[in-house]
Amino acid sequence: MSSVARLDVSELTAGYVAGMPIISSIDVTVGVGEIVAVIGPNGAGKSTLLKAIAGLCHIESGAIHVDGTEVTGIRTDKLTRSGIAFVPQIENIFRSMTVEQNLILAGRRCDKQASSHVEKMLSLFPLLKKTYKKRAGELSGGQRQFLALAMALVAEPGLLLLDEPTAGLAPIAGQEVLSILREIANPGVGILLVEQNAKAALGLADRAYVLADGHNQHEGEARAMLSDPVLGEIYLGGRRRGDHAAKPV
Amino acid sequence: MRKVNLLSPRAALLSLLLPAIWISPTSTVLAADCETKIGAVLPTSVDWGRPIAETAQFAVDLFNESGGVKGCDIDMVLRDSQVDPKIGVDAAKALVDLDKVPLLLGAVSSGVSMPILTSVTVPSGVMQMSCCSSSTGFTDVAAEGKTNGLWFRTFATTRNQAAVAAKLVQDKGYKSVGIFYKNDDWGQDIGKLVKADLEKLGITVTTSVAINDAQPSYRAEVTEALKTKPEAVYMALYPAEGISVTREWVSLGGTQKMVVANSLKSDEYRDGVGFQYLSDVIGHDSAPPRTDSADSFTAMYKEKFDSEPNGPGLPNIFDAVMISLLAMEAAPELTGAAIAAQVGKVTDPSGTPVNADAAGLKEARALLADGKSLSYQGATGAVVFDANGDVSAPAVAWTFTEDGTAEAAYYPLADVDTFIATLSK
Amino acid sequence: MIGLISYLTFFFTIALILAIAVLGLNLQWGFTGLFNGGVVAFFAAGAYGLIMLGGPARANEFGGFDLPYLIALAGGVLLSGVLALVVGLATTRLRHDYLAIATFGVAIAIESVARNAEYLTGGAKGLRGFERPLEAWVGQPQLYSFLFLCVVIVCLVGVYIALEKLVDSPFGRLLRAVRENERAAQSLGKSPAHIRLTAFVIGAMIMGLSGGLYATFYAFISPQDIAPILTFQIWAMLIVGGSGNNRGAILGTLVVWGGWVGSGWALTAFAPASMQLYAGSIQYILIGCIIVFTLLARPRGLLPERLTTTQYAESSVEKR
Amino acid sequence: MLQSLFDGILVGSVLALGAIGLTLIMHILRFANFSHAELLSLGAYFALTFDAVFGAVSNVLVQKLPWLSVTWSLACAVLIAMALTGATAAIIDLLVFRRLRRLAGPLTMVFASFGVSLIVRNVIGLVYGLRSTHYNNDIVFAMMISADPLLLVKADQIFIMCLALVIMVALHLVLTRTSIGYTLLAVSENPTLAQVNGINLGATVRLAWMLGGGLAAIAGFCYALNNQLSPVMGRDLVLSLFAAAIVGGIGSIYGAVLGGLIVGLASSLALIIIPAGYKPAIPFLIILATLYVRPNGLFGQSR
Repeated sequence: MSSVARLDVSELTAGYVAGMPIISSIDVTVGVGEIVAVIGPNGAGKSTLLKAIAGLCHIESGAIHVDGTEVTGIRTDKLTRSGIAFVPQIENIFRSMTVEQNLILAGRRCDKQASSHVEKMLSLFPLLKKTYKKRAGELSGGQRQFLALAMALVAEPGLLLLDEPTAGLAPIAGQEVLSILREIANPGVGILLVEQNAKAALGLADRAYVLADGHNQHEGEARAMLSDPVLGEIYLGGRRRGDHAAKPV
Repeated sequence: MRKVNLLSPRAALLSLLLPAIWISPTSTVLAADCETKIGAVLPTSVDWGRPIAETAQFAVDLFNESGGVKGCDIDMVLRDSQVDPKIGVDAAKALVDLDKVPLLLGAVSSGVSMPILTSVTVPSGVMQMSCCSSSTGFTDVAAEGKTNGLWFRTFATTRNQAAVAAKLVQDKGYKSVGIFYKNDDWGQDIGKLVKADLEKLGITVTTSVAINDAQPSYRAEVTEALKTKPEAVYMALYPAEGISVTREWVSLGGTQKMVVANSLKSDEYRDGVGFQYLSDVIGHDSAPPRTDSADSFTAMYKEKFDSEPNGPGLPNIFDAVMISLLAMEAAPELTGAAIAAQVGKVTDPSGTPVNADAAGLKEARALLADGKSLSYQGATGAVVFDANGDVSAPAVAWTFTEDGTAEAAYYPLADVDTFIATLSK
Repeated sequence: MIGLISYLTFFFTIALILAIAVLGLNLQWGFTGLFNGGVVAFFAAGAYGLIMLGGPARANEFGGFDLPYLIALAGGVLLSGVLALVVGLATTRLRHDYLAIATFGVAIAIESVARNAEYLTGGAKGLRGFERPLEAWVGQPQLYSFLFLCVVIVCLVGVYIALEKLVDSPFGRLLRAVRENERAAQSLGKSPAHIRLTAFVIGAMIMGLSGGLYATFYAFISPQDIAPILTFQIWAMLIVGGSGNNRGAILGTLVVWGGWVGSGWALTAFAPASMQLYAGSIQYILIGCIIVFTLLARPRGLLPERLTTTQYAESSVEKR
Repeated sequence: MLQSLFDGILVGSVLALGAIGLTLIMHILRFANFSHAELLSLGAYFALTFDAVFGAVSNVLVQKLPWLSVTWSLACAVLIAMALTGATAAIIDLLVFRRLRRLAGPLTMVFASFGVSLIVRNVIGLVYGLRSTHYNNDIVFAMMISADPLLLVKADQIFIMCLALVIMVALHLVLTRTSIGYTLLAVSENPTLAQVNGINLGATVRLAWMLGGGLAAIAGFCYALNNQLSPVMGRDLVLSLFAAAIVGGIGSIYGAVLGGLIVGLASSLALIIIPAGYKPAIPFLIILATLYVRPNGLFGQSR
């Protein structure tokens, strides 16, 4: 890990309405080329954390640094033009536009010639080549997820924020999406990944954070967590219980 | 001629001054020591309504200059009716209850005047005089004895006007006529009457087209009428839609032979359509009196507004104000019933004729002080009300001129009545 | 003082009659999410229905059955309900803007009929000659106005209590379920179409009651009373007051109606005489400002619907 | 019949022109903006004012364009009016709608737009007076294309029809082929995702208002050229414009044009079968029928 992290979130308290934080005092770091997973029960504030980093939430206190530069409170569009990509969980593509239009629009974020990047994405996601002129709304779930990833990557971000990329996908498609992440993470892209499917996420990630009730609960090496009996029982085991069961961690 | 209509400095100033009203509430200050309030509910936010209100204020000012009512200046409290019955009735109610006016002028539309009459003025014993409400419903209400004699209107009944319209068509020798009428109570009424009268005269009515107001385009209506190829058209419209319909009609090659109702006797209509297309237009109206006062009234009006008193309801509102104020002067006390009781005295056909100018008003005061009755000679004629508060007036035919209108013929009341009698045979 | 009381009696009579219609709209929009752009159609059905059934016979015209007042009023309300049923069957499956314009069209059609079908509705001159119930018996006009206000208050309170009970009932929860998420409601085994239609008809009948009271008060109705501006006024009252909250609906009615007519009074009282001729236009500008500023200050209405804020905020962000 | 058909198309062209701007704003900003029609009035009056200014400045500009009743000064004035109306729309957004967009639902914005339209309409009435007026007081006579069946057409109207078509095609190309168009479409579909993709929301919204205002100005000018200017012209047009936009399907440019033509044709042909008094109801009955068959309009998509 290099000295300056891709992402450094410290003491972050944020929510949707001023005075009503959903997450409080969260600390998260993502190193260069590192894949970090955030897991936790429903309503733990995982998605809120990503949205807060992407500038879509009201930040009460704390700081966010990207590549050593403070970006706290910066407008989303400026953030995403300076090397952060965020893939929301749902509605992450423009359904009324074609695949081509989606990619060109996303590519406009970087000042460089967008078309060469689009070409690169097509080679990375050959599926999209076939559907290039189709409306994105007509794509299958897996294809949409690939398109969303391609849109995030087309501007060559240094940091990728993914909100449950496998949600709603068939298991095979979900596996495919996750395996592609490994490929793209190599060149130094930092990935912060929120996943409901904790087992798969931990299998892929380098490190992981466990969130519950808007707080940091646990942090560690992903592999170690996979074998942690307590965590295993709560998140990974067959005896998955309701959300409330997660509280006493 | 190109008409340049830049932002007028007065209006610009006015909009700048707007906020100032709220900082400094200044009530009206007039010359006389005392003030008597009367109420007016008129649609000042509507194109044809604002001139009516202007004329009402002009008549009040004229009356004040000549000495006011019982030595007190009249303060006309003016409210906008927004042509919405709810709003108009509320305004009337506030005027009657909060400003304690004994006399209410208005409204213009029958649909507003009627609920004001039944739910405000009659229950509160306030006299109501409308310039322009034409619905036959008022005659019915009065005939049922439900107005307590508090209701008057200076709008000559549509019956006479329709007959004169038919007579004009006949005199012009037109054999077939298309009718455009405004789709409101007045328009439906006069449209129907004119159609019936023309048919009795053996003149073909090729079509009778309702014109709804506030439509984006009247092209379809005009086309429909055009198809029936009438020799002439009769228009019972207000200036706003009248201009649209006429321009559309003329541009599609429709005949420029037109007979129009008194509502189109307006500068707005003449300027809006363009005089060059209106040379073959003849209109009907209730007649001004055959006296000098008519000229002096017109002259006064011209001096004040730089235009002739042409426009729907302008002479009518002028007379409504003047007759009401004279009745107030004559009344022993300022209650609605007392004032209403004097209306007959100031419009007595056998009384001394007085004109509606400064000298005339002075003379009127003297005569009233002596307990004599007057025959008010106003802008719409020697107005006489019947038991139901309705007026019949003699009629004129008029034409447009370069800068106004000119009288073409005069029809005394007796002639009109005879003509109507021949129609109903 | 007597004048002030007399005026306030009048003011509240009209305002509270309108408040009844606003409550009806609140059931449709506030609780069920039906964007009814034709409020005035159902108001008109109630008003015309009442006078046609309860008024005296007119020569060569339909109607004028001279029925007892309460039967005539109920007939008007029923007419609104039937109209709503017919309109609702055709339109309630439409969403928002589309439903609004479709119902608006119905209102325009009704106004056209009122204006043109003289045989049925008296045409542009309107319908008159309706005897107000017990007026002759009471005699004194001021007292009658006051008693009439009491009747309106009783109607308003009755409608208010009935609606509060309704929205707290299981059916009320279904309404909100339909509003928030049609599919969820469907999964509960209820037909959203049926629920929407029921709410639409009940709301329209409440508007019909409002129209009936209005026509009773003036003993007159004409096409001018059912211009589209009334739909706008009633909507503005609901939005300013806070949709989804019945008390907000009533408060909104008083605020908007008070502002609407109060601005006219204030102009005559405070504006200089030279400006009186322009007062009509200025009054409209003031009304516009009142609406805009109230909404800017309280975007969810004066008394918003009682929802937990987090839910609202989250769902609204999610929706974007 | 032929004449009615043509009338419908020509009247419909003006409606189409106005509906394009309306549908764009409704689509991108996601609320039914009732004050859009007042932007038509505003644009028409701006053109009137600058026409007088240019006319006074230069004699050359008073010449008429070939065939049309439009002078060069008026044509220039329209361009300025488009810019000014667009700017006014953006300013109104800044003052009113921007705050509501953040804090309230679309219905609140609809009623705020009602309030705004009351203000704009009556300010115009105060400044310019309530009377109607014309760019040119001379009546343009229709040319007789054919005597039997009768067919009369004005050159101005043909021009307006062509203008509507040109604007329709141009706008469609901009939206589907240029990155500015993608930006507008993206914001209309999903503002958050648009921001995530580096789109400046504020700037795009301003752009949408400029575009909508400009289109409104040109539509207002065309209407006034054919009919008249009056402070209430927007009020008279607003329902037909909404009808056109909704029949076509909100957000569809082609739909708006088709919707405009349908509404124009409907109110023109309707008089053949029903009395003119019922005419105001016709466009809406057409809408009812259309929505009964296609609940999202002809070209609309469900959201």
